Amino acid sequence: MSATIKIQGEDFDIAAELAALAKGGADIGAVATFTGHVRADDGLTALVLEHYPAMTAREIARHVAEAQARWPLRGVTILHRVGRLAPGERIVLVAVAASHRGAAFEACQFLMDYLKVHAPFWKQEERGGVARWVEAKPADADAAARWRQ
Amino acid sequence: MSATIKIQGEDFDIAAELAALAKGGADIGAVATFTGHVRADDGLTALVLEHYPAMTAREIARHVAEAQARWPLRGVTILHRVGRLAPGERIVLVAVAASHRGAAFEACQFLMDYLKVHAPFWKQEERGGVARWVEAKPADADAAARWRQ
Amino acid sequence: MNLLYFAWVRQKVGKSEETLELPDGVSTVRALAQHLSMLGPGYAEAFADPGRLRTAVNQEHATFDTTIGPDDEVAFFPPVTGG
Amino acid sequence: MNLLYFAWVRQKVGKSEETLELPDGVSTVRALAQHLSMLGPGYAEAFADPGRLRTAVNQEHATFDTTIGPDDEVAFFPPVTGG
Repeated sequence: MSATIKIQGEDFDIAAELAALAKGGADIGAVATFTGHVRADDGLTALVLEHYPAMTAREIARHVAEAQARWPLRGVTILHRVGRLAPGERIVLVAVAASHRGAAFEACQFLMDYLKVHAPFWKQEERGGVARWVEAKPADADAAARWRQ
Repeated sequence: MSATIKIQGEDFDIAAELAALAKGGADIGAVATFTGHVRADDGLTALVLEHYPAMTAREIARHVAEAQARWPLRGVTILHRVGRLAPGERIVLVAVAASHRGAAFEACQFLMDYLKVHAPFWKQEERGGVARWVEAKPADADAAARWRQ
Repeated sequence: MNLLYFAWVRQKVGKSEETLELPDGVSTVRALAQHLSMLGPGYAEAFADPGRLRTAVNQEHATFDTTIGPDDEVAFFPPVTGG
Repeated sequence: MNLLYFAWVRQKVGKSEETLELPDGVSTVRALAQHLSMLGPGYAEAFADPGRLRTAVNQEHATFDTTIGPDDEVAFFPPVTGG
């Protein structure tokens, strides 16, 4: 199985990423993807993301390995942006290729749920001149916990 | 909510479709997509899809309306190809935009499950000179039925 | 009425579409299928096992018990396999 | 040892990274956090409520009970909010 993990400031070319993922083999029948976008909630003007570089790629690779152990996957691409993002910009891409759609959908959700509560990224919201750190949501912890049941 | 439904022979530009979908509003935070690909199972050389044009768009629009009633969605794009497709080609795209990822993921799966058992498409597999109609899978009926529970 | 056939039903019947006067005494999809099964060997083969067939009346999924009239569009096909 | 701070922990401490000799008697993340909280007002504020902090030892999620040694990399940060 191919795994591509990238942390970058610049936006990504989703068509190119999916084309690379689909090259993973003739038995790919299903690709599930998720993209997260910056919402313009309550007059948000920018989102600034920082991360722990030495830990991020390791932590995501660990989640990919777990997804691979749980589902028969043909390829995974995870792209996460850092730095300053404007409303409407994409933050994250998770794409999972498999033979059948059940595995692709479930692994894609699993990886998003795990990213949300384990990957070392932190978001700061800016509204005009005011900056505020985003607080972790209990709902995200719940979403990740359901994969342990 | 925007809804785009296209039935076409030619391939689609997934980046352009997702860019159009993301224009649906500043409160889009999550886009879940699914693409189906032709697998080269057991030496398959082509997949030929036919459909019931007068019924297809109506039937899919009905599913989109049901998804919209069940989840707070910001936009749906469904693209389904017909005609002759080679292994590796894309068959279908379902993309769902919402504020939050739970709704986007669930509605995307719901729409795929419904397409599989309700949309009037029929697939014929070709292997060398031999053509065979694909049989409906009980697993697909089960996947659609779980949304009724 | 307008009749449509898809996939192997179309192949067995030998056509994708035809118009037909609603036969006397036919008021359900089931009765129509029985009538069609007597129109020739291709029809006989296509309609031999109604359990393998699905139907739509006026572009909506229907059952063999669905009532039909002279201006309806009725389609016969195997279970769908798209997506 | 190498210490890293992220998000508001970094802002309160006033730096993102520093090196420190493992203090005598400190063998867990909890003891290290207590030690750090006494290094100045920024540290005191950052480490005032350990319940709001998370930690990683050598780039892996850890708890305040995790044992640490002189060559470890220890990070302190609030609950993550990526994705």
